[in-house]
Amino acid sequence: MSECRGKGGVLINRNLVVNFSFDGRSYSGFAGDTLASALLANGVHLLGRSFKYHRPRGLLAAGSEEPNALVTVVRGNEARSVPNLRATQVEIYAGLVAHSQNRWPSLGFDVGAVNDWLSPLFPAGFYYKTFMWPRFAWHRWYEPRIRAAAGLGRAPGGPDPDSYAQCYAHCDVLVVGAGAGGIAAALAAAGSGARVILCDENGALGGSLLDERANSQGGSDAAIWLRTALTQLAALPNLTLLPRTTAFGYFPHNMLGLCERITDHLATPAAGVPRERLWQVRAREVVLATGAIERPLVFPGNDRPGVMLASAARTYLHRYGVRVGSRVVVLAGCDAAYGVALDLHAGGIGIEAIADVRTGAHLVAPAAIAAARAEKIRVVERATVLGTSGRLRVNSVSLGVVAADGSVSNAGTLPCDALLMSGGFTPSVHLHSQSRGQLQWQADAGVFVPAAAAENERSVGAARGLEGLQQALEDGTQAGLTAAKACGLTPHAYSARIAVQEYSTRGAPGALAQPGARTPAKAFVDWQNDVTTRDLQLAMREGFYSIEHIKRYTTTGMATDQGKTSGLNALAIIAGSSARQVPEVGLTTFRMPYTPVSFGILAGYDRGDQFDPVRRTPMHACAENLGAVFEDVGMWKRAWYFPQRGEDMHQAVARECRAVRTGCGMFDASTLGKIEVVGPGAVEFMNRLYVNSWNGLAVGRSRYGVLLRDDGFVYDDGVVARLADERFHVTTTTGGAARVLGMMEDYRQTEWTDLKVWLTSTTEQWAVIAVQGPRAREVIAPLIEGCDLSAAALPHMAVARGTICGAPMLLFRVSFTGELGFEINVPADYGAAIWEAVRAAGQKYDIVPYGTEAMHVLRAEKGYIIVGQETDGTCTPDDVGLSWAIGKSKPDFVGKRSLSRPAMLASGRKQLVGLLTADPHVLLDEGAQVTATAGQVAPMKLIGHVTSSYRSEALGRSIALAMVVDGRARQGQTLYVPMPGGDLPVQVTAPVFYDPQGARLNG
Amino acid sequence: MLLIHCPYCGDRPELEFSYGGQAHIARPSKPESVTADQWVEFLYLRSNPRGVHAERWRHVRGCARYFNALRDTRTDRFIATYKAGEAPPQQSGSTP
Amino acid sequence: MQRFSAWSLLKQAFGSHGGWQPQWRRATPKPAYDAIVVGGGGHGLGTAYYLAAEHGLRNIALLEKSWIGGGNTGRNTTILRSNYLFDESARLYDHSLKMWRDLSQVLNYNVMYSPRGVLMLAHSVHDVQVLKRHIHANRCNGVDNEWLSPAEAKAFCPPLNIERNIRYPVMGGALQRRGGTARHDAVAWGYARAADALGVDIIENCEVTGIRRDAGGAIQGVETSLGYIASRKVGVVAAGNSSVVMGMAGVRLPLESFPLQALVSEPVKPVMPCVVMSNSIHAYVSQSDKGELVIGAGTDAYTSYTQRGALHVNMHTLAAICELFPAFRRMRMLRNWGGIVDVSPDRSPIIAKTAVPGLYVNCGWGTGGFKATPGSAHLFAWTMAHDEPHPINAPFTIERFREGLLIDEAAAAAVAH
Amino acid sequence: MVESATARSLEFAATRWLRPLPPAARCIFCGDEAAQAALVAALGLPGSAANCRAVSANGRSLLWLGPDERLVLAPADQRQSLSAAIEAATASHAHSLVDVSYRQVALELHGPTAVRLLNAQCPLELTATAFPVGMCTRTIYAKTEIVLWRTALESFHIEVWRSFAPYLVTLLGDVAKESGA
Ligand SMILES: Cc1cc2nc3c(=O)[nH]c(=O)nc-3n(C[C@H](O)[C@H](O)[C@H](O)COP(=O)(O)OP(=O)(O)OC[C@H]3O[C@@H](n4cnc5c(N)ncnc54)[C@H](O)[C@@H]3O)c2cc1C
Ligand SMILES: NC(=O)c1ccc[n+]([C@@H]2O[C@H](COP(=O)([O-])OP(=O)(O)OC[C@H]3O[C@@H](n4cnc5c(N)ncnc54)[C@H](O)[C@@H]3O)[C@@H](O)[C@H]2O)c1
Ligand SMILES: Cc1cc2nc3c(=O)[nH]c(=O)nc-3n(C[C@H](O)[C@H](O)[C@H](O)COP(=O)(O)O)c2cc1C
Ligand SMILES: [Zn+2]
Repeated sequence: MSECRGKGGVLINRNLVVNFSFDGRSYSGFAGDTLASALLANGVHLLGRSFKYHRPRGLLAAGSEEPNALVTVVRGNEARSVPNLRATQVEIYAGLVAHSQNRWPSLGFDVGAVNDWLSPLFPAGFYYKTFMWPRFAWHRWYEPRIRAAAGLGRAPGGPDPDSYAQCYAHCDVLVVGAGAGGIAAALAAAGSGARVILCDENGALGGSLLDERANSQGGSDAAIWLRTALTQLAALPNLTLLPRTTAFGYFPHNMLGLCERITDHLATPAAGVPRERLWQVRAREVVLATGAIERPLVFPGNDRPGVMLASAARTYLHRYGVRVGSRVVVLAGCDAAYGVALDLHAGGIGIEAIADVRTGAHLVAPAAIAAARAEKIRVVERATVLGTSGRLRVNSVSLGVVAADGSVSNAGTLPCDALLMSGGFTPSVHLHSQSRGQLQWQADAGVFVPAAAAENERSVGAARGLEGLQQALEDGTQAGLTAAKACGLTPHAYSARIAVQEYSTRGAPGALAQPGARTPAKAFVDWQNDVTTRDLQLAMREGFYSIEHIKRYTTTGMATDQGKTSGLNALAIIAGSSARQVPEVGLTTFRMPYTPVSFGILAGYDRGDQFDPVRRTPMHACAENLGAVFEDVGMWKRAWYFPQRGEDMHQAVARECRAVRTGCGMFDASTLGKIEVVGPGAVEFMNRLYVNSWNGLAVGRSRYGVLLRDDGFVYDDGVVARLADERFHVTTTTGGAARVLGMMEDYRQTEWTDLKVWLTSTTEQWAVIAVQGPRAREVIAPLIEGCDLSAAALPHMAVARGTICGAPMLLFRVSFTGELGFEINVPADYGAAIWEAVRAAGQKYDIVPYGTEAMHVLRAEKGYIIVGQETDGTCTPDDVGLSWAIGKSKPDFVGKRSLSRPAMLASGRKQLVGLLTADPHVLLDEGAQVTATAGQVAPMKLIGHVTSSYRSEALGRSIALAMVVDGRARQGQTLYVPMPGGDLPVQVTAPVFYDPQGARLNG
Repeated sequence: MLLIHCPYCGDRPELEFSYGGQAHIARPSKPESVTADQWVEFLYLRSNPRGVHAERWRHVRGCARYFNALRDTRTDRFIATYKAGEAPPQQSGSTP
Repeated sequence: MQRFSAWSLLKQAFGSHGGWQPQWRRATPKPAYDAIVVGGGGHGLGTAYYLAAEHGLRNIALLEKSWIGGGNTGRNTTILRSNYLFDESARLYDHSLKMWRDLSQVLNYNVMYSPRGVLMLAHSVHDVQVLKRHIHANRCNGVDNEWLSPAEAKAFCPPLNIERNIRYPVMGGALQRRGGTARHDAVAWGYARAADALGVDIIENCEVTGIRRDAGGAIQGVETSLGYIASRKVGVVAAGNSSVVMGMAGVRLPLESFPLQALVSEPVKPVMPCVVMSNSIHAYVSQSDKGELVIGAGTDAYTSYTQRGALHVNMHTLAAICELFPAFRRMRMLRNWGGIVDVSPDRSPIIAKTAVPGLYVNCGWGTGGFKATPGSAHLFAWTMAHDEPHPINAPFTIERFREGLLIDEAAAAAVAH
Repeated sequence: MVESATARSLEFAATRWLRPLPPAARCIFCGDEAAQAALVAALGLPGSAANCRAVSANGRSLLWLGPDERLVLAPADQRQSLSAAIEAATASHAHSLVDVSYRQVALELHGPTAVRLLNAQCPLELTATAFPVGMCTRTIYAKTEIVLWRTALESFHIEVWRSFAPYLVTLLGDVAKESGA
């Protein structure tokens, strides 16, 4: 370690040396260092390259506001790399590997820096003006090159192996920021009995308290106070302390999002520990003690490595014992800069001069100047910067002096290896503003401060523009007590005192006075996005007036730091150049996140199989054992087909279909939605809801029901059984179960409150085994007791209770295959056992389990629709041939009125038909279109589309269902299905291909 | 995530609720006798105000009840929630 | 209008860019106009431009309550495509997609139309059916759209995860190669500049607060925050605020305004070569020219004008993104924002005359109208100029809801972006 | 065969803090106040359940789910008798009684980490004041609906639809693992 490491440093542990690497070179630092402080300690000032011009950049700041020093940290391999991390926030650990970004071949020599030479060609918005010729060149030539040049780091290179946690939390008072104000607020609130959460984005709590100069005893009063306060905090059972936790978003109704970084600072995180955790905190009251951010000054050459915020230099010195240079020039735009100069001076750093850039005499506190001069520090008043020099690190600054008339005279060039600047401090109002709290312009301080809050929230200390530690303590205390009181608690007196020497942090935002002549040197406003004063002025020259336009045209404030250091300066420059006041220019919107948060915490546990619940039926394992292939239907896994050794899907489905038509098949129908509709109003409820009439449905009988929405379109369907006078068992489609119940509840609770009827979902109560085929009765009969299965006693659509293998059973005589069929409903726990029992009983009839695909083929042969396949939300019952289901005499049902709208009755609607290809071997594509004539070219006149298409085993040929304009009247006609290889002629038929009389059903 | 006051269960997180659209739109009791314009109004026309909105919510992952709310769509602040069937509470003075 | 070109840029570079002129004037309202367009989004600005450029109107005002392009035009994920299902929609959106091709040249403003391909993923048998139906219909309508197997999808978009180990594995996708992205701001500014050059007054910070009608009910003019402005022709293109503005003329619309959010990641070097959309697990992602991943989330459940939405909606989207692109889990969100989308019952727009003589409305674009900007503006200008719809937008009336002639892309495709 | 099937409500290895609860008789009872009063009498409970509260006696519990909706829990061997008894006692009131014994399964989460494990994915405030012993409600845990009932300061009874149970148990396990519970 070099001479850059001085004495002191409250955060580092000099007994623990930590080795790490940056751009392939090894360095060492101390435990407690950030990557920034450790590199500075090693004399490394060049940390990155700028976005657009690839200019060499060093550290501007010491905290989360850092715009320049963005690095990629790689942990092990590319999958664990993270781009664009601020070196100021990366805590070093043994073996840390970091790389600079956006440079090639190296940070020191970057070819991209030619952009800087060509920069006159790349002013703000240049890309809107060029690259338009020839027409396709943008996408083919220019854009790829621009893209390759843009971007900062590289995206991680593989699936992230780490895990991310989430939690919800509630508290009385959430305090954001653990500086003086925040700690005082937390102590006061928690001391009053409030449940408090205190978070700070840094690993070390204390905020500005950590930046105070040590007194002769080796500690500062602030540090002593902090130590006691932290001990008190730790002892409070009702306080949760969250270091390394950024409050990144303020959401409605006092919910805040916090991002806790758990392992990134550790050399070897314990296995299984999540990398980060998302906290969603609902707080009764919020205290924002987020402090203030120092503003840079805008002058030519202000982006060289070594040009730094004054407070950052102080932070590096006091927290890490790191000297940012040995010959320092301080540009003072506020009194606090004197404090920094004096601190550095006391720390043994040579101060070449303090150049006070303020030109209004009343702005400068004589005491500050006197203090500096007492230490023999040269003070240049009414100074300005004419330029700087130094390629990879600043080596001199040329100063000027501004005369009363505004003219600038040269005041010489000072050699320096660090140029510190302070334009004053901007309160961190981000979260307050995100919550939609108002802001107020404080003209004398030149900053926006929080005004009326929109939530139960208040800002304290530097975050609301207060100066001074003691003020922050008192303000925080007061806020903590007020918040506790607002939670209904009795505030418990609390007071804190620290005496320190402080200087005013008030400054005036904006650019430094510039000499009249144009200099080629750029004065940066937004470091990361390479936005200069001239860019802002160009935007205004081009008529961009609104701050929102200027932001977007120049990209100022749009980089990963979101303008933390640049925002107010940009505003001031815009105001100055357009003869407006800053509040007239106005602010752009503060949005979450305060600092970037990883996608991982927001995705959390929704990962892999747990991305969504996997719903399995009670017979899932049985199907798995039989080798089923499953398909996703909603959240359910449904057995799709059951391939036997060597079979493909087509062969398996053909075999399954054959079995059902000739012998017997069994099918897991458990996923169908089931709703029990019970109560004296049940019949009337069903009458009002479904198109069908339910009055005549006897107990023990079922009926196919059709449900519309009030707009008249088919919404769902299913078999409905009447189990008792006042009890219906309604089935729905698998995907429709939840939304049908929701719709029913809507009508029940809000429209038909006159009906005494209640709805209960029983989807999961029952396991349902469909046994279908000519031998179905023979298969199940031996297992069943207590009910007569004969066609006479249990005809098609009859329902009976009984037992099967001793288990209670609800038996439906229904068929979705066109064969003799039963659906055995048993309580879910029995499902697997009964499935196996049926299968065993069916062995002698060669029973075959079939899946959803065979079910689809079988029902299509019969012309039964599937809601969502034949229908798409634009079909009336008549369109799909279901007019017969409508209870004609009913005065009303949901959707009835809409069916009489003109377009619903007009001819030209698509209707359900069957299609047979001229060549029986040709299988139409589902979704293929239909035309009336052959040989059309696009755009064709389309008159329909194929909704279902299968190879029918029973018919020995392909079949299809289609929705065709006026289809029923076209039966017998030849239509065409235009395919890329030519038109396929098809014949229109009725949609029922198999057993149109339904004789088999009634077997 | 909004915090919504269910008239039956108290303050609950938005995740437990489903939104039910504009409140106080009665389904015509005799739909067959309403005009096309009245029917299209019932089906589709919504006040969609920038300001106070009377709307329905269902505490579907809670007590499962529909209830009504007055919410200011400019701020997402709830002014009141009340049970289905009740009249919206009188708002004092001008809208916030 | 000053020509933009590499040459003019070079020339200006020598003059330190001191010679650039305002891209559009800061106009103040005149007492009366031949036509007024309300709403300075892409659709409104485009309407004003085509009214001037193609229909010879010169005395036109465009009124924007805030700053032009600050509505959904400035908030969207910029996905352009035209592979819609129904013939009416396909014609409408393809009309627009064709116009995107030379919009930069027409406007002399680089709108960065980048036909990088839009890949829509299928995750279930049902998704496959739906997408294939689109592909067939599109082909017959002359709209390109092709099926990719999972492996082909992976080849087209290398970071895509096609492993079987995710909850809803990718079963393939529909690719429209002409689909892609464009620079949202440039669209607004390019139209503004071109319209301004034709004499259109673009008046910002001018909120329409009332609509005046004469005794016969016809449009007389509009009240604004800058005073009354007379005009016999008023076209309202106010997106999320359409209900509010049309309500001033007593016209009720079948619309609800919902928050829709988007977010960007920190910029990185190129990783996403195309646009990927997954309607069934709610993920929309592309990479901008600057390097951010631009990600669209879902709408919030409730109506709102706050231009923000809930965190959990973004969480849901990012979970989906992280499953499809597991390497992005360590990427970081840089900024999130919300827009107000005007959603119609069938998710299709309304571009039409109204019952009020002289009043026209263009709305209901919901979550997917950016892609339609040039086409919609072009057709709406036609409708305003001729006082009757162009054949392409003739089906997109308000009356279709009464008649039951819905163009239900929502029912057919779940979501439309 | 059938007997062993009935016992198989929820299968996972119990841990220090999570155990499957045995099968139970469950039904959903809906009806107005008078019907609810009759129900309470039929169950032999000391009183009816207030909003978001459960009452228990003699191994039977009545959980308030909504103003007119209750969940009745009883030992599994009462499956038949319970329904019959309720139907008999409430016959004169309009009501709905639906057996849901098999629709859902139950588990118990207990111990000092229970609240933390729940709050990982359940957005409710679960302090003893906000969610006291005896409180019950439908709510969510990540993407599944649950009925959450605090039976003791550090013990929660959770009802979940059976097909969602593996998701819930896996998730609770993942959460526990990461927090070292
Ligand atoms: C997050 C998000 C993502 C999206 N993603 C896509 C996408 O990927 N692809 C796609 O095609 N579409 C997308 N969209 C939709 C698309 O952005 C919009 O459909 C489209 O931009 C609408 O353009 P517009 O010009 O009609 O509306 P806007 O741009 O919203 O313009 C309307 C203007 O009217 C002004 N206005 C309102 N009221 C008044 C008044 N009283 N007086 C004067 N002016 C008024 C508003 O200030 C606004 O500027 C997305 C939308 C959002 C919010
Ligand atoms: N008034 C000013 O302009 C000004 C400027 C600089 C320093 N100060 C000094 O600051 C002290 C005031 O103390 P204070 O408590 O108000 O501020 P502080 O700067 O001491 O503390 C603020 C803390 O909040 C943290 N923080 C900020 N945003 C956060 C977020 N979103 N999430 C989590 N943590 C976040 C910061 O890391 C910091 O630790 C006094 O010593 C005062 O002299 C004042
Ligand atoms: C396609 C697209 C890309 C964007 N990229 C960025 C970006 O790189 N940085 C940024 O700060 N904001 C970016 N934004 C967001 C804008 O800053 C802003 O949030 C958005 O236009 C909405 O405006 P508002 O946040 O001011 O309400 C982008 C927006 C869009 C639509
Ligand atoms: Zn409730």
